[in-house]
Formats: sequence, structure tokens, C-alpha cells
Amino acid sequence: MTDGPALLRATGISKSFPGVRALDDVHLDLRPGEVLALVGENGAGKSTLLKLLSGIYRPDAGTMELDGAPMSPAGPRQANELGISVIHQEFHLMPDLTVAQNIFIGREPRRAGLIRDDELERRAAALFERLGIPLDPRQPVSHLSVAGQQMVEIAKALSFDARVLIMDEPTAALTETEVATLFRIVRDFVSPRTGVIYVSHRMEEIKEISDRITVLRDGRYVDTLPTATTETREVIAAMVGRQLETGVRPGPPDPGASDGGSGRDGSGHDTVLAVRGLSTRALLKDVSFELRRGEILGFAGLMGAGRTEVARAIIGADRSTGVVEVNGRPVTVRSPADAVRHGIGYLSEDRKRYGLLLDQDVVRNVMLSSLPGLTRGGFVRDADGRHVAKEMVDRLSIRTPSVAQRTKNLSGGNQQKVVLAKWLVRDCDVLIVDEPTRGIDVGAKDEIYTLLTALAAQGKSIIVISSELPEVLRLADRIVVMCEGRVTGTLANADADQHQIMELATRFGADRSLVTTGDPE
Amino acid sequence: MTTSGTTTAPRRTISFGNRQQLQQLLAFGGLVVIFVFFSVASPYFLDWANVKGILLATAVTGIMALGATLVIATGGIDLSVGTGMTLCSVMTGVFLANLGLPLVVGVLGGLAIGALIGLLNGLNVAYLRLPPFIATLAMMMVAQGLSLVISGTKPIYFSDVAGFGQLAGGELLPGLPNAVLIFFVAAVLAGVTLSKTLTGRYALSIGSNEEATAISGVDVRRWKVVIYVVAGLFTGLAGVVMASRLNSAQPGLGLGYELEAIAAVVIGGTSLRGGKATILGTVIGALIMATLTNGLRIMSIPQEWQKVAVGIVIVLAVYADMLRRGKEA
Amino acid sequence: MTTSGTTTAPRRTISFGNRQQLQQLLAFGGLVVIFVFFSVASPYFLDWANVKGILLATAVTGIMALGATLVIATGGIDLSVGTGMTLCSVMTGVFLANLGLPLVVGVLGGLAIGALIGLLNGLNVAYLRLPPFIATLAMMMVAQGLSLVISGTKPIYFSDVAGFGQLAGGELLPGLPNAVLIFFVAAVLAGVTLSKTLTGRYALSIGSNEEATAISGVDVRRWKVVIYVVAGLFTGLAGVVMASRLNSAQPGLGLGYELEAIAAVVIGGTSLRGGKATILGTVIGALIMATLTNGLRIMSIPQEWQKVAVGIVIVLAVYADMLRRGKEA
Amino acid sequence: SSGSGGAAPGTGDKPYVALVSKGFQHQFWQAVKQGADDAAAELDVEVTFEGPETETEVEKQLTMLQTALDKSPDAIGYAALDSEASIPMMTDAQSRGIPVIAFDSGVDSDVPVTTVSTDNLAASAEAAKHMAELVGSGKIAIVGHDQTSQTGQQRVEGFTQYIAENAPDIEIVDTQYAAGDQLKSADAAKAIMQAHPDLKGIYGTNEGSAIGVVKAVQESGRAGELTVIGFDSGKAQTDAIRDGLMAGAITQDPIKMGYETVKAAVAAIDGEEVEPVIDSGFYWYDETNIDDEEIAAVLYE
Ligand SMILES: Nc1ncnc2c1ncn2[C@@H]1O[C@H](COP(=O)(O)OP(=O)(O)OP(=O)(O)O)[C@@H](O)[C@H]1O
Ligand SMILES: Nc1ncnc2c1ncn2[C@@H]1O[C@H](COP(=O)(O)OP(=O)(O)OP(=O)(O)O)[C@@H](O)[C@H]1O
Ligand SMILES: [Mg+2]
Ligand SMILES: [Mg+2]
Repeated sequence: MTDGPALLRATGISKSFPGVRALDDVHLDLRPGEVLALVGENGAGKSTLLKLLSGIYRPDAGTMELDGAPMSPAGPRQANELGISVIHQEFHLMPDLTVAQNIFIGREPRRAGLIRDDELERRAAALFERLGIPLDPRQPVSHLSVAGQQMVEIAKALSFDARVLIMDEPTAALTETEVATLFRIVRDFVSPRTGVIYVSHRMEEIKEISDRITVLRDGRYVDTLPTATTETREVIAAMVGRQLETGVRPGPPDPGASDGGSGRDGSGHDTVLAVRGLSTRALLKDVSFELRRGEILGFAGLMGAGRTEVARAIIGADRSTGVVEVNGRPVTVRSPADAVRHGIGYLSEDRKRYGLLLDQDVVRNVMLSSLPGLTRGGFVRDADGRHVAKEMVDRLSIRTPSVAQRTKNLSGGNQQKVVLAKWLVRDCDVLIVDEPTRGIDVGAKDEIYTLLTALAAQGKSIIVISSELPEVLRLADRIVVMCEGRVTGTLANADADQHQIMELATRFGADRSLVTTGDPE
Repeated sequence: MTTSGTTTAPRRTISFGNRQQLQQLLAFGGLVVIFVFFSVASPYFLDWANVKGILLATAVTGIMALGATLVIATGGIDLSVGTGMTLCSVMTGVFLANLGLPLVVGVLGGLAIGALIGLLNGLNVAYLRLPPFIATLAMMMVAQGLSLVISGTKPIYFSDVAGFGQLAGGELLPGLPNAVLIFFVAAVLAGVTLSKTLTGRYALSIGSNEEATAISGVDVRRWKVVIYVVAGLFTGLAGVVMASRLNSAQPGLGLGYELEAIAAVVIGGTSLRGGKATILGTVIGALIMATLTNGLRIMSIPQEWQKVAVGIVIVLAVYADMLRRGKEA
Repeated sequence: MTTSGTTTAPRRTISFGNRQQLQQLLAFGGLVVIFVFFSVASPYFLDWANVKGILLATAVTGIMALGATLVIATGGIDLSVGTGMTLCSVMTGVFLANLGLPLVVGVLGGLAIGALIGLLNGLNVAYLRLPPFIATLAMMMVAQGLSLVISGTKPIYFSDVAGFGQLAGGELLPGLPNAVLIFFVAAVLAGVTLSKTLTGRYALSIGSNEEATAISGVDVRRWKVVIYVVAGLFTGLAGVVMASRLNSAQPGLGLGYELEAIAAVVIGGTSLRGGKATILGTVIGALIMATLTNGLRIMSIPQEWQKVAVGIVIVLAVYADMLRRGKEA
Repeated sequence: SSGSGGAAPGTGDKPYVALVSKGFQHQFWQAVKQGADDAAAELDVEVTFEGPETETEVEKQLTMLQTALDKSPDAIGYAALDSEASIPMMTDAQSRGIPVIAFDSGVDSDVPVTTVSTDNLAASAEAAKHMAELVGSGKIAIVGHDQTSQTGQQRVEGFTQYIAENAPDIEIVDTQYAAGDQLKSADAAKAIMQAHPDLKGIYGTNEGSAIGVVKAVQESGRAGELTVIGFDSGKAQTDAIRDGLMAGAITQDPIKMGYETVKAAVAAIDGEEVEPVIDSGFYWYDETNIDDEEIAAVLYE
């Protein structure tokens, strides 16, 4: 670690939004040649800080320096020109444009005033080659999965000749293989004249990639710790302000133990949801499995394995063939509305697109799935809705100035909690949660695990789709592993370990890409 | 859960309800400015007779705009309100003047035709997935053609239908023409529909994020149909009021009213992107349009300059409104 | 849907370019169906004179629609194309007939007025952040009023301006009126602008995700102004062609053309949400509208039924087009 | 009716006359159409009739004329919205040997074999004459139906000219246009009345404008106080005259106009001589003569 002048330094930074003091006298310094992790709970102010560094917001107070010279980027473009490249938590992609067009937006090569798309595509292909990312430059971004979109963002950020690379939860949507690719890219990037700021809620990653860790809490600077000599437990303690039991896999739930009657009985009767021979034109091939009452069924697989597509097919968001039985009876599910009528709810991995009414407040979002139940005489009882929303805000510790805050203004993790709250209020018998903890901080994650486990204990049945193997192993009674649209194995938790899951998840037929075949719907 | 989670909790003291009311007050402020200006500019402007005239001029377009607000809330658009209204007028004429059905039946029949128009729009938009612009543009043409076909391109007169003219022309509340009363009652109904019923809530949700609404288990297609049908009812009501005011159904009328109605909605602050809508705003928007036209006429501004003035004032009014809201938000 | 054994990854083999061409081919197919139908239904339809008539009828609206496509690509809308075109006609009349400027100067002047209209629209949309609907609605009124004011509500005739009538009416390519030629050349220019220049690329990008475009470092406001100005140039061109075709500037004309132009754009497959646009589609959309009207007239369908028929055919054409696209995608 | 049921017109053995008018959904044009249809039945020819939606749509009308020419009719009847603009097509018709009959207003060209029209200037002067007689002195106003079309302008021009020349005590204080839309005309008339409380009379230049004025007077409770003079007929207008809400109106003879147009067309097809101008005439009607046979014959419901 070099002890020279900081590559990038921010001092005394404050930033307020109406009703929220997002940052209060925060500082941060990034040294040349290091990866600095930035951690903190949901809403701690990480993304806000990064947006200040990249010129999207202006600080209310404080100074920023690059190489010892004061800097105040007037906008993202200027930040780029200064050598600061950012991967934001929320994607900033143009879905109708191609991958290549997205990456080089604002920097189109031209001849005689005309854009040279061939050159654009060539450059993008070269970039992907260099980074080892399997993307087709000519694919429209709207055809990519969340993971694919994330890779586009990464490629875009690296397409600049940047000295400082800032990444805000780049791995939230990625599986371990892609994470490995990303880390390789990061390591290639770091040199004595460059540096990386890396935000993540995944402690293992931080341990693996970072040199130092800066911790924020409630918009305030807490500490900066050297990774090598710091225990994960200490980092978390600094984040939440107290000791917390977390970050350790507590081991699989004991299938034998019965929690008094309605408990989690992974071993037998009462199949709530049975799926047989589910196929879609795009990807799925003959997917079959059963979900039992009180069970948590995990779905593991690599990016693009088809887990999300299974969920979408079950709830009727995409067309499919095959049989879905609810409580032993075959049902026809043509739309998510039908699914909810049959007691099946689905929390999407893509909260911005399929989860939130961004322009509306927390109350309306939380009420959305349950509106008919919140009416009397045909009229919506808003007071009840507000009440329910407040309850959820407390229960899930959603950090928001009030339940009347538009969800657009919440931090990423808090948005995710709002989506979860919506489904908790709806109280479905079968809940399919797709990447339920995407962007959620360690402490809250643990809370959500407890919550899901408690739901199962009450007799609800839950499917957890997750790209984090520890999460699946932590929660699931049984684990379905998919590869390329097929189920390649179903394991009882007791028998499962990461190695075995990975083996099943990589039983490929041929090569794979981040590209999907079917438009959603 | 994490302890410190909600320490930064509710610092905002003004509640959401109040904030929204404030916004509408400001749009209302624009209207007031226009009112004050004309009152000073012309001694005749503030006469109750003239104000009544403005209100009457607002009524029909205003009622159409109410329905259009619901559709626009979903992020859609309804180009068929103008000629659709005409078709409802004509059909009311057929029911009452030609077939001699009882008054109530004829009026309900007119509303039903409006609902039918809405139903077809809704089915085309929701199930055939046509862009609302296309679906309602087609309906605009079809309704225009059918009005002419059904009426034989001749007005249908209600002279022999006892009491029909009173529907809009009478004064249940002394001094206030029924057409205006109907408009206000319709506005209240539309307001309640938008903010208190599932129809309105889902309209806003669909407009805000259709995919998320669908994934949340809302039967988006069915509700879209419902929304268009409700909007159609307002079109029908506008048709009946129009017919009653003219005491005749004029089959050639109607084209161009759709733009006026949509303009009222947008000036009122409802976003064409969907997700944000306000009925009070629409009422104010419709009043602003009618007041402007009336005031400029009262001042005997030449017709050609009136257009220019209205255009400029609309830009100013909306911009000022946005400025104020921007500051306040 | 059955399993088709496509287990390997990049299953989509057709490239994006080809796919889009295919889509446009299908919209084109719709036009062909209409053409074939009328050819069989009427002996006069396929006459070159009549086809020429259709092309002529397409030209002015078509040129306006080209500009509107660019604006719609950004997710905006331009209601001022119709009366804006009229103002450009009138100003061309002022330049040529009243002031007696040279032909080239007058024509360029007409285009410049179009650009000016676009500039004002663009500034209002980009810098005052007015919704495009409001900004261009206001401009629609202002342009209408100014046309009347400037012309003294009387047509301006070009009878004494040598060669002006030839601009649209002459036949540089024997048999093909210049108006049509101009339309085609303009379409090619618009196509290149949309797909090969920064203006077009940023229009699509803004329409696709304005915020992301801004964050990517594109000066969204400036480019919006550029886009509206370019669209205004097409409005100006339409005005000049219209004036030349009528050999006069008709100040009362223009209202209603905006809806036709937008309809052509949307029928052609451009999304009002922005982000997706096709110039070839717009040309085909404009041709579909003109062909329908012409064919029904040639068949001497009563006028009132023509409206109904056009409405229904539009729904069918767009729906069929969507079905095919859906299958293909 | 227009259209001919079976095969497309022009394909049969009967001569085919295509009429392109200035409008089709107004009562006036429907009456013209009726006259044309009467003549068609009587003379055994095919007739089609169409026109744009408003009288500003010059280009639409030209397209209609173009399509009509493409159908190779034996004769064309044409009510030009703008005569200049149609000159190339007139020449085209001439070169193809298709006789053209101008109706409603003239075409600035020697192509048309005849013009069947109402003298709008004279007709509106007649309206002004009656207004002057009834009002005597004071303020009056006009609600026009179209600001840019020739007819629309002449209906105002003839009126104002007469007043200026013959009634110095009468002042025309305002002229507003409302596109012939009844509601909008009513709103406009009300605003004018509001601005001029001592207004004594209003003249509406077509059916829609006139009915709108009546509506305005009625709704402001000033029936009987103002002298309303209208133009054309229609049930609402004749009712208003019978009820004393309207002093009287000018009617043209649209049925005759349509009839004479077709008759002249047939004559031209047959190569007969046709008078260069056929005046279809106009009449003043009021409570006193509304039921006269001559008047009743030219009024339409
Ligand atoms: N545009 C905004 N308007 C209002 N409040 C905002 C806005 N952006 C952020 N905030 C608030 O600022 C605080 C910090 O948010 P920020 O997004 O920086 O958190 P974060 O640390 O990135 O959290 P997460 O881990 O959930 O992504 C939050 O309380 C959030 O609600
Ligand atoms: N919301 C969506 N929009 C577009 N495409 C999607 C969407 N969801 C899934 N897909 C596509 O469907 C294909 C099937 O992958 P799916 O998302 O089901 O896999 P997964 O196992 O959930 O993996 P991941 O979500 O990590 O990509 C993916 O290639 C993806 O591109
Ligand atoms: Mg964040
Ligand atoms: Mg997934």
C-alpha cells in the first residue's frame, strides 16, 4: 500500500434531500493502486456519495480532490473526462438501442457526419474480447437479462480510459462465475496509477477484492479499516453500530425438527404446487418439480439458467406448455392475476421494471397487490393502507422520511424492501421470490431470512431463486439446480454443498451467452 | 433488524395530502390571475351572466375531459371523445325523437352508447394490444361516419321530446344552468373514481408502471377495459348534455373537441406519460381554456390574434405553474 | 407452444438489421394487400394517373410525418406541424409574392421559418421543460393565428412568381410530379438522419431513456432543440410544397393535418413512447392512409361510410402487422 | 343517393357526373345533393357527391377533384374553395374533354361551361338591408362561419359594405368567427353581447352561426331584445323564426343549385349550349312569408 497523495479524496461532504440528510460530513480517500470498499446499511448514503463523485449531484458542503487538485465535476461527462468512470447501482441504459450503441453513446465514431455503426460494433466486440464478456454488440439491450445489462454497464465503464473506477453493487445481479469474471477485470484494471471504489453488501467479495474498507452509517463516516487485518464481524459492527450475529452460514435447517404442528415438514405430504413438463419456446425444457406445504425450495443455477423464466412461466407472465397443479388440481394460469387468484405471488428480480411504481409513494406500492382487500363498499380505505405501510416500514426497517415518499427517492436496498413488503401484505400461500435480497445489506438480509423462515413455519410455501449459493443453502430445505433451461438435479439441503451445486449448474450442452431469445410477454 | 434503521424518520411535516392540495391551488392561482386580468381589462367580464357563459362553455368539453383524464392516467390517450360524443348525441336522438322512448331510457341509452364506444376502445387497447392512439383514432373515424350514416347526415331535433331541453338548459339551482351542475357533479364523481376506487387506482398504477402492475397480480387487461368504459360513460354524458343544449343532435359536429379536451387535461397538470392525474386540475384546465377564449372575445380582440394570445398564455400558465411546483416540491 | 429442442444459447440467428427490414416488409405487405384489393375492386385504381394522385396526396402529409417521426422518436409529439406548415406557406408567399425576393431565397426563407418554429418548440420543451404536447399545442395556435394575421386572412397567390408552381407541379423525372420526388428525397434524408447521424441516434436514445442518455454525457437539452429544429425544416418543406401545389398560400388550412401526420407515423410502427422509429414505416403509413382514402373514393363509397371503413381498416392493418411481428419476434 | 349501389359509377351505360362540393355534412350541402339526386333521377344519369369537412380544406378538395377526374366522368360539377389552386386540374379536365360546371362559386378560368351560384355579396347585402330596417340605429355585430373562404368572407363583406353605405347610424362593433359550430357560435355571441350591453342586433352568416346566435340570445334571457338575422335554413332556424327568436334569414336555393348543376352537366355532355351564368337565386324569409309556397319549396329541414 502506497502512502503518497490520495488518488481521489473527498472531505467534509454533506448532501441533503427534502426530508433526508443523506450525507453528513463524510470523507473518503482512495489511494493509487488500491481497491477501496465502501460499505454501509441500506440508505447509509453510499450511492449518494458516488453520485457526488461522478457529478450527478453537487454537494451541499465539502471538497473533492483528484490527484491533489480540487475537482467539482459539473456533470457525468466531465467526470468521465477527468478519468472517473462509474457503474451505478441503477442501470442507465437505453433499452431500445443495441449493446454497442449503449456503450458508446456520446462517443460515436463518425465519417462525414455519419455514424459508423460497423466501427462501433467492432470496438464493442474488441472490448468484450478483452474483458471476456460473452455479449453480442448488435443485440438490443431490452433483450438482455438483468445480469446481461449489468455486464453492459461494466463494459461501458471500462470503455473509458479511466483512472478511477467506481462500482455500485455491480455483483448484485451476478452469479459466481460472472463475479469471478468481474474480479479478474478489476484486478487487470488496477495499476499504480488507478484505483477502484467498490460498493457491495457481500462481505466475502469485499474480503476477496478490497484493500481497505470505508464504513458509512446513517450518512456519517465511521471508519476506514484495512481488509487484511479486519474480521468481517468488525466491519458489520461498524456498519450497524453494534455486534450482530451474521455472515455465517448457520447450517441447513434440520428436516427432522418439527416446530409444533404446522412446522416445516420438508419430507412428505401436502404438495402445494406441482409443476410438470414446463417448457417455453425460448428456453425451458421439461421442467418438473414439487413444492410442499411449509417448505422453502431453493433454485440455483448460473446466470441465464432459466430460473426466472420458470417463475414467469408459472405465474403466466410468459407463455408456456406443461401442467401446473395447485393443491393437487391442475390450474390454468394465463396471467399473474390468475396466479395471485390461485395464491401464487412472484417477487421479480428486476425491481425497477417489474416491482415498483417509481413515481408513487410507499403506501401505494405496498397496497398494490392487495387493493381489493383494502376496500369497503368499493372505496379504497387509504387510512388502512397507510397503517399497513407504516407497519411494514417498521417491520422491515425501511429507511424513508415518511410513507408518503416516492419510491424513486429511496435507496436501492430500501426499494427492494418495499417490493417485499407488497408481497408480505398480499399473504400468498405460495411465494416465489427471485433474488429477494438483491442490494440488501447484511443485517437486513438476515432479518429477511428470518422472516421467510417464519413464513414457512406458518405453513406458507416459498420458492427462493438466488444467485448467492450461501443464501440458497442457508434457506432452502431442498434445492433445484438448473442449467440451460433444464433441471439438472434436486438436492436435499443436508446433502448439498457448493461444489455439488456448481457441478449440476454447469452441465452444459454447448456454449452459452447472456442473450435471451424471447421478449418478455 | 438493524437498530439504526429508522432514526432519520419523518422530518417532513406537511402531509402528502396537503402538498397535493397546494399544487392544485397553484394551478387554480393561474386561473385566478387570468380572471383578475380580464376583470380589470373589461367591465363586463365579471358579470354573473358572463361567468355563467364561461361555465356553460366549459361544460361539454369539461365532461369529455373528465373521462379523458382517466384514460390519460393509464398512459393512454382518447381521440374518440369528440366524435364519440356526437355519436352519443345522435343515438340519444334516435332513442328519443325517432323511436319515442321515454326520456330516462333515451338518456341512459345515450350513456350506454358511450360505454359501448369505451368498451370497444378498451378491448382494442387491452386485448388486441393496439396503441391507444391508433385504437381511438380509428374509433374517432368510425364514430364520425356512423353519426352521419345513422342520422342520414341531418340533425335530429328534440323539439317534440318534452323536457329534454331542460336537462341541460333548466336551472335546478336557480341561476345555475343544469349543464354546469351536471359538469360539477360529474367532476366529483370522476374525482372519487380516480382517487378512491379500484378503477382509478389501477389506472394510475398502470400509467405508472404497467408491467409491475401486472406482475403484482392486477388483471391489467380487464381493468383497462373497465377504465375505457368508464371514460366512455363521460363521453356519453357529454353527448346527452350537448344534445340537450342544442335541443338537437348535430351529426357533423365533434371533430377537434378531442384536442380541446386533452389540452384541458394536460394544462390541468395530468401527465400524458400516465401515472399522475388530477380531476380538479382538469376542471381548472377546462376553465382556463374557456375563460381565455371568452375574455379575449369580450375584449373584442380580433379572432386571429386571439389564437396567438391563447397559445402564448397557455405556455406562460403551464410554465409558471411548473416553476411554482418545482420550487415547492 | 411445443419444445423445439433449442437448447443452445445464441438461438437468435437473424441479425437485428435483417429483422427490422423484415418488419418493414410486413407493413409494406399491408399496403400491398390494400393495393391489390382496390385494383380488383375498381378498374380505375391502377391507372398511373390515379397512382400519381395517391402519391401526390401522400406528399405533403408525408413530408410533415417525416419530421414528426424524429420528434416522436424522442417520446415527444408535435401538434404544430399542420398549422406550422401553413405559416411556412404564408411566409413563403410573403417572401416571393409580396416582397418579390428571388425564388431560391423565398424557398429557403420558408424552410427557415419552419426551423424557427422548431427552434421555439425545442426551446420550450428542452429549456422550459414544457410537456411537448403543451408546447406544440401552443405553437399550433400561435402559428394558426399568425398565418391569418400576416396574410390578412386572404390567400396569397403565386401566379406572378415564375417557376414557383413548377417546384411541386413540374416533372423533373417525366411522369413523376416533383412534389412526390421531393417527398422521396426528403424521406431518404430523414432516414439517414434517423439512423446515421447523431441527431437521430440521440433522438432514439432520449426516447428510450432520457435520464440515462443525460447521465451518459449527452447534452440532452441541446440535442432536443436540434431535433425539433430538424423536424421544423420538414414542416417548412411541407409548407413550400403545399404552397407550390396550390400555387397559393391558404392561411385557413392546416388544422387536422397534425393528426394525419402522427397517424401515419404510428401506423408505420413508430412508438409514441419513443425509442423506436422507422422512416420507411412512416412513408408506408402515409401511403396506407392516402391509398385507403383514394380507393374508397374511386369505388364511390358514400363519404360517411368511407370514414367507418378507414377506421376499421386501420385497426385491422395495425393489428395484423402486430400479429405478424409478434410471431416473428 | 350518391354511389350507385352496384358497380362503380362510370362503368355502367348511364352518363356519370361527379360533383365535388365544398362540404357534405352541412344541411346546405345535403340540400344541394338532394337537388342533384333529383335531377339525376329525372335525367337518368349517375351522380356522386362529395366534399371536404370544412371550407378551409383546399388541398383535400383538390385531391377529391383529382380522384374524381381519375374516374373518367362524363362531366364534373365543382364548387371551388379556391379557384386559383384548381387551375391545373381545370386544364387537365379540358384536355380530356370533360366538361366542368362550376357551382356555388365561380372558378377563375374559362374552362367551366357555366357557373350555377348564389350571389353571396348581394344576398348578404339583402340581410343587411333588413337588419338596417329592423334596427334603425345603434350597434350590431356579426358571427361569421369562416374567415378565410371566399363564401365566408363575402357573407361578411356584402353585409358590412351595405351598412357602411346605406345605414350611417348603425355601427358594426365586432365580428367573431366560430367555424359554424353552434356551441362555439353561441359562446362567441354571448361574449359579444356581454361586451356590448346595448347591442341591438346580430347577424349569423350560416346555419350553425345563426342557430348559435339564437341560442346565445335565448340563454342570456334577452329574447325579443335583439334582432337576429340568419342565413340558410334548417329546422332550428325556421323554428326560431316562427317563435319570433329570429327576425328572418336569407335562404339560397340549394336544391335548385344542385338540380341546375346536374342539368347543365347533362346538357354539356349532350353538346347543347348552356347559359354562361345560372343564378340559383336567394330569398329573404321571415315570419310573414315562411309558409309561402315559393319559400317553403326552397327551405330544408
Ligand atoms: N433523489 C433523492 N431524493 C430524496 N431522497 C434521496 C434521494 N436519493 C437518495 N435519497 C435518500 O438518501 C439516503 C441515502 O441513499 P443512498 O441511495 O445513498 O443509500 P445507499 O447507501 O446507496 O443504500 P443501498 O445500500 O440501499 O443502495 C436514503 O435515505 C435515500 O432515501
Ligand atoms: N425480465 C426479463 N426481461 C428480459 N429477459 C429476461 C427477463 N427475465 C429473464 N429473461 C431472459 O430469460 C433468459 C432465461 O434466464 P432467466 O433470467 O430465467 O435465468 P436465471 O436463471 O433467472 O438467471 P439470471 O436471472 O441470473 O439471468 C435469460 O437469458 C434472460 O435474458
Ligand atoms: Mg445504493
Ligand atoms: Mg433470474
